[in-house]
Amino acid sequence: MTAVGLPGVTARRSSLDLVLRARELGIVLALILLVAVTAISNPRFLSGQSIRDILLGTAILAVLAVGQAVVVITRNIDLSVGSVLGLSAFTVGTLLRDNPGLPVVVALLVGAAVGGICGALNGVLVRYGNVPALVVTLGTLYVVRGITYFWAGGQQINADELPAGFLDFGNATLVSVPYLVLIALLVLVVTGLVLRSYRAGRELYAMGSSPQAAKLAGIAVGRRTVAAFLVSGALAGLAGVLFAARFGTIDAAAGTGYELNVVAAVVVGGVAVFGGSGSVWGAALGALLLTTIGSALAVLEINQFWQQAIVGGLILLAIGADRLVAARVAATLKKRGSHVG
Amino acid sequence: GGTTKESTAGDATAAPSSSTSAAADPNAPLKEGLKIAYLPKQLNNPYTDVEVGGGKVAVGELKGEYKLVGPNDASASSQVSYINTLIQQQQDVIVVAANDPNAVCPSLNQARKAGIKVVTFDSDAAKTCRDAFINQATTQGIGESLVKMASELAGGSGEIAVLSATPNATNQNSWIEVMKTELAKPANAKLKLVKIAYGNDDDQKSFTEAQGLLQTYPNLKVIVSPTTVGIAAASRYVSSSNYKGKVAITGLGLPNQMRKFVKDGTVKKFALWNPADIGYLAAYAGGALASGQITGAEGEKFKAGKLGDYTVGASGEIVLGPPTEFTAANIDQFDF
Amino acid sequence: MSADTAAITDRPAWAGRFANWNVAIIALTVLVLIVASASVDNFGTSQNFGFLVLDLLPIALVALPMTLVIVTGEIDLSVASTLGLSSALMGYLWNANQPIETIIPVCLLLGAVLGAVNGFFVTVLGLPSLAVTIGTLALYRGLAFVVLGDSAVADFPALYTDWVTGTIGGTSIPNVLIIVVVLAIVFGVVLHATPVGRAVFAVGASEQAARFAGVRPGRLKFWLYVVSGLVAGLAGVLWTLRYSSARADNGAGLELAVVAAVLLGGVSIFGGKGALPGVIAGVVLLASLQNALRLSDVSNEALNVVTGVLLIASVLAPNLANAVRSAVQRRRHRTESTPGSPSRKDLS
Amino acid sequence: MATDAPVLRVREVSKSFGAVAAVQNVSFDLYGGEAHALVGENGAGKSTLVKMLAGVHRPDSGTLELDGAPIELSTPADAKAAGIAVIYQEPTLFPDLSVAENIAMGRQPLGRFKTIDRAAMQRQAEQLFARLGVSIVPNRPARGLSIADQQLVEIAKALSADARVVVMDEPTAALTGVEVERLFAVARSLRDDGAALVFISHRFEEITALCEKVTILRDGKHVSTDPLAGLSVDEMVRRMVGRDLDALFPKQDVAPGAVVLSVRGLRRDPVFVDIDFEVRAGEIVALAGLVGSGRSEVVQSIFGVDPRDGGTVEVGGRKLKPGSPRAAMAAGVALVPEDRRQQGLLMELSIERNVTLPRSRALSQLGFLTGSSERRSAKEWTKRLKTKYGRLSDEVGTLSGGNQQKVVLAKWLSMAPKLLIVDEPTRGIDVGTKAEVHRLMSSLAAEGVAVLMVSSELPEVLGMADRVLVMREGRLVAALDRADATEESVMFAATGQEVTV
Ligand SMILES: Nc1ncnc2c1ncn2[C@@H]1O[C@H](COP(=O)(O)OP(=O)(O)OP(=O)(O)O)[C@@H](O)[C@H]1O
Ligand SMILES: Nc1ncnc2c1ncn2[C@@H]1O[C@H](COP(=O)(O)OP(=O)(O)OP(=O)(O)O)[C@@H](O)[C@H]1O
Ligand SMILES: [Mg+2]
Ligand SMILES: [Mg+2]
Repeated sequence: MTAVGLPGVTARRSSLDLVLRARELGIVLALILLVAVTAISNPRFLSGQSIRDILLGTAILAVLAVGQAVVVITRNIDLSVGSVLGLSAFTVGTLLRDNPGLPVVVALLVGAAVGGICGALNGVLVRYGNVPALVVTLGTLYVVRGITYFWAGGQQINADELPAGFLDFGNATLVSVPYLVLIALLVLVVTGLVLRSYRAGRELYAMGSSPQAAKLAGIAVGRRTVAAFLVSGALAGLAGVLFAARFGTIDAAAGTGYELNVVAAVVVGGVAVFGGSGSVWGAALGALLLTTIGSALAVLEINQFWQQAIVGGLILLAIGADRLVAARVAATLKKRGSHVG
Repeated sequence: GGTTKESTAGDATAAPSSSTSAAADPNAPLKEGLKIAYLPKQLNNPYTDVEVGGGKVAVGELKGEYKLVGPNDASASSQVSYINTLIQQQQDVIVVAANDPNAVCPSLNQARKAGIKVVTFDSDAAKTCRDAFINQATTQGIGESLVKMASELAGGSGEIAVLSATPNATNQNSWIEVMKTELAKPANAKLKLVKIAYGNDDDQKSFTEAQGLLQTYPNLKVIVSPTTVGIAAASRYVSSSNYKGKVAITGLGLPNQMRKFVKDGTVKKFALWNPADIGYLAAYAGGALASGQITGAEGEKFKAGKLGDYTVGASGEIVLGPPTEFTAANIDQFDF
Repeated sequence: MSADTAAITDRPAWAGRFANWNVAIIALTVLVLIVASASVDNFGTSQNFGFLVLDLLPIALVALPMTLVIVTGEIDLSVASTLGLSSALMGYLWNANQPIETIIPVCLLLGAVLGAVNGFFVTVLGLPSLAVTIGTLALYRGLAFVVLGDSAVADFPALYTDWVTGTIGGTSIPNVLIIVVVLAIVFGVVLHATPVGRAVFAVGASEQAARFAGVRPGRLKFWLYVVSGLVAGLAGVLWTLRYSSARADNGAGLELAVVAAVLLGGVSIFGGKGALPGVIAGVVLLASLQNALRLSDVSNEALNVVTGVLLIASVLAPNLANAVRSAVQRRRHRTESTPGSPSRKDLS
Repeated sequence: MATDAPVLRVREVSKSFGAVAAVQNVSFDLYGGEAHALVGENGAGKSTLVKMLAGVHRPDSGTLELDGAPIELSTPADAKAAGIAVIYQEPTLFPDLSVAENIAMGRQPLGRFKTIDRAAMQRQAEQLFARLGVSIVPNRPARGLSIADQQLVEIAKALSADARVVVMDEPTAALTGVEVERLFAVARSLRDDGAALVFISHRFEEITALCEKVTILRDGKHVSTDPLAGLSVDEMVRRMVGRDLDALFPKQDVAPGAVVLSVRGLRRDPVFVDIDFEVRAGEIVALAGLVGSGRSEVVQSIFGVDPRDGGTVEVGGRKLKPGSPRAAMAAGVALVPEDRRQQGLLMELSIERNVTLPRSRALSQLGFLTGSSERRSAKEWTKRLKTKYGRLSDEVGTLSGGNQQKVVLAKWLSMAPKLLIVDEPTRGIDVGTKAEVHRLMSSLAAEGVAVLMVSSELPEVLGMADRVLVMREGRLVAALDRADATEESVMFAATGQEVTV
């Protein structure tokens, strides 16, 4: 467990703050290094199209990672996000196929609502059923996927069945930034702000840091837990819509196995798996790093067979580096041990 | 010392487990009420659905009992569990597309020992553990036709790349082998195969791989994707990127999935056999086996409903016929 | 994260509750077996019993060390990838014409080494095991593809493959059942009736307090990971022989099934609580339900839903029963003393 | 000074946990401007009563009245809203959050758009610490704070609430004289501003120093509520335990034997350095000093749970392997750690498992444990220490604080150690048990066990020790014989300056 995102930065910059700063800096540095190496070996990696592709890929993962980070900060976990994404994508796909005139905004809302319902269910089971989050969401991972299969069967919704407006939304840009990326940024900024500067956000950290103390401090633990899962679910639902818009082909298997990617992104981004620390910025950076790794490996012509192994190795590297930073923070704290004066 | 691959090489081939030694009776009546079960690689896959859809029609014509089972994860181990279940349920015919030619073998042989006829389709199991194999087209034929289409689209010269399914997909790999031999011929000397990428038959992975190919090989002229998932993903990527019009896509695809891209000009031509016919033929082959009309030996003949007469080829292979090429001109005549 | 949950809860001792649950899951398993035998055609046949055992073999094997790992409060998600890498190496070496008698120990050793790598990251570097084993899940599976690539290696010697798929003498008891039973007894005894087992529970309940009592949590966990890897390696060998096919993707996704079975068996994901008989029952319960449903032509997707619901219900049910019990108790209290005071939800 | 009408009335409240009736029909009134003590043996129900005032537990029966109107406290938030602030017996901080945020949680000062005003939050914490006279950096995380500092943050938290009723459940257990004095000064000013205080402690001198009234509990039942003025300590003790007590510090004189523990040049950066001392068989040596002077770190390093950077530790003439509690245990060393929740006990495991854990190897037959030998041993030792529990299979976490401490003692005494190290052995345990523990330490020493005791309680140090070693800022600054050790001499060595006690 590590201490991150210390609030209350004072005017004077202490060595501690610098070390802490270095932590998200580490991911950024890794990212820069990766991009540089790749770009040197193949300059087209930095072409507009390529960057756009990476950003689009990141957008979906980042939205999921932000939601996951919110849950992980409360010392829980949501493994059902991949399945929820699938259900939402298929729901929205079917809806749009049958009602081609539907505005994109409605699609986004429907997706988020579908996800939100799943998330709330997770939250209620965790909180009021007293069942550990890992168990609940492992269960709903199976259940939600099963429901999607039941409903979808072998159906596949193809790009030509979806309204052109929706598919355009998946590719169109606003001042050359794709809408998907804008949505992800919006989600990121809003969530980041709430977590950092609002009481509700700080209470999530408190709950993750010590569930017991949170109860005694009069925090509405139940409501907050359900809310955290609801956010994670809703964002997974939203990601489902983005997924549908981006890929155009949706079947019951959409998003299978995503949960591990998302958890990996969050962990690489420095959110402690035992709650209480980390930030959504880190999680989003983790998502960007993982997506870039995927693209870079393809561009670097690294043997297909090595790719997964390298991703695994990099995850270990990232959390190892994170540990190092944490150890330095701990050392700093020890030196500043307080005394009664 | 010890048991090595070489030391056992002898007995592996020396174990023909053909349980059907009875002679074929071409005039035996087709039995009614046969229980015919389909076990595709994976359920809920559009291509598979079309295949088994054809099977269902044929089983209806045969007045048999149709059943469809299968895993969601395209793994051999889950298929084995299903084969075991089918044995318990005492089916008459199992029509299976093997996820691994060897892994399903012991179970299939157990099924055959229990008197169940085994027909493979789409993707063969080892020859020793099935009675017949419905081959959609000869491997040679598909490989050649892929190279032919690529050559036409590239104008006879330039870089081409392959976007395949999983690295260990039996079909795709054998077609790619044929492609390589074809490309080695002098006629195709100017075509250069720069890369074989794998999209794992996963829509998204294929999409990302297509991206990677185009970034890495700026001079790429054609992407050949011998899998329906891959060709659709690649077409979708190209049609929405600024590579549209510069890079051609071809390969094996489903007309319904590809219609949009053929219409918008991303794809000029691609090929496929009619998957429904594969399932259809498999049912008739199974019926013929279960009724004793054929045993799976070379040269035996049987009738396959609307598809006409078929002859069993070498080592139990039954070839459906040549693939169809789809272009803007004819695509609207097909609905699958 | 477990130590601070006890003090202010109103629940009665977990120990008692837990013992009940262990009995309950075993009873439920027996019930399912009886009902399925009676109502599902062909479920009770000896051949089907053999199939059932073969199907649950890898999950049962891997679940044994996983139980110990989870009781210490950690987790090992890399087991399925270890299984895959072990299988891939087996194929590679077989292709390289090595004798199978050498290959099998090498694969077991590989499993132990992979487990040791996990153990190193978790205990020496002190990284969270969930994160580490998600990393090695990707790493080991990737290496499996590096080793064996796209090929599948078949034709392993019939002597071995037949033994794995075969049955004992004239009975219909699969040979491999011997391995599972022996290992289950070994793990059960170690966990429940040796000082090592006491230490496993202690570490799960509070690592620091365990250290103050002379337990070496790092060492203990390290060796548990080694054992977990070793058993996963063994499962890889048996898997390969059972399907007579060595492939890099063997066993993909098995980790979730194993974790599900262990949790279903009543082991607390937070560590410190659990029992092996319950886990075995959990494995058997899941496998026989799947088998029975498949025989009843229930589709695969229903299996998913059933697995998920069962998993949640397994923890939810005792909690609910408990809540009801204490609510009844409270009501009795209230009506005895101050009638008419409004009832509210208690904080716990 | 006290208000005429009670602020809070506790009327006939009861609370049971399963079969344990923790509190039965207890009533008392709290007045503004008055400090009210709650005393009773371990497990008498004090903390349970506190938790009912805090909204953590709901009474099974009985009512609470605030300003004459019945009030229902179903959650801690309700209690907060009603103006009741609580310092719990066990610190309840958020380790990942900053100290300032810990204090302000739920009441953070807001700035624009309802965002949290961090600067104001920080200032608030600084002011509170200034009032308490401590220097804790407000923007450091709570993780890593010593128990005493944690306790101080808890106190700051309660102060910041501006509450009408302030409940303090053993707030001084981890504090030494200086901090206790500061706390009392603050508490008195709160009281004089009209707040009603509830104060729990097992130290009678504290109670008489601060409180006006006292409510005595025994076995969950109300015994009496009286003004403190007319009540002697002996009478209070009698009412608490229902009988007269033996002497508190029954020190037997023992001729010291051979050297059991010998520490040479022990060093751990940056916590302590140059630690040299010996403990002989039959001797009780106390390690005194202020909170944070490094005493616990020294004994933990000796036992091996903490590493050391230099020096040697010999037990019975054999050098101990550094960093190995197991080696220390094999050499006959036992350590009763200071923090029983984190270090001493496995809260979710049974009493039985806790007591026998260090000896599971010894209790096994051919390496196997059947459970019966463990049960026998656990039963014997919990009985010897008069531990109050339901069943041996109950979770240790459900015991009262003092009874938990007894389980820790049982766990280590059952080892029959040659060298017994106890770190704050009587923290949070009642007078009766304290006498019991002291008698036990004394008789162990008489049997030839070497005892090393870390204690922040001067009377205990002076009453029990043959020799007193004093630490200041990580160094041994004085070694005083029993004859020379007085409150003044020890405090002088500990603080490096003259103090008036
Ligand atoms: N959550 C709980 N579950 C079961 N029993 C409990 C629980 N909390 C307290 N008890 C029991 O209630 C009784 C009173 O405990 P309480 O903590 O109130 O004692 P206390 O007076 O504060 O003692 P101490 O001085 O040791 O802190 C004890 O017998 C204890 O074991
Ligand atoms: N977990 C920790 N992390 C960082 N510093 C610590 C930690 N524990 C103790 N310290 C610091 O180490 C020094 C010695 O603390 P220690 O707890 O040994 O003191 P002590 O004399 O035993 O006092 P106490 O009465 O609290 O037991 C103090 O400066 C304290 O702040
Ligand atoms: Mg108490
Ligand atoms: Mg101390």
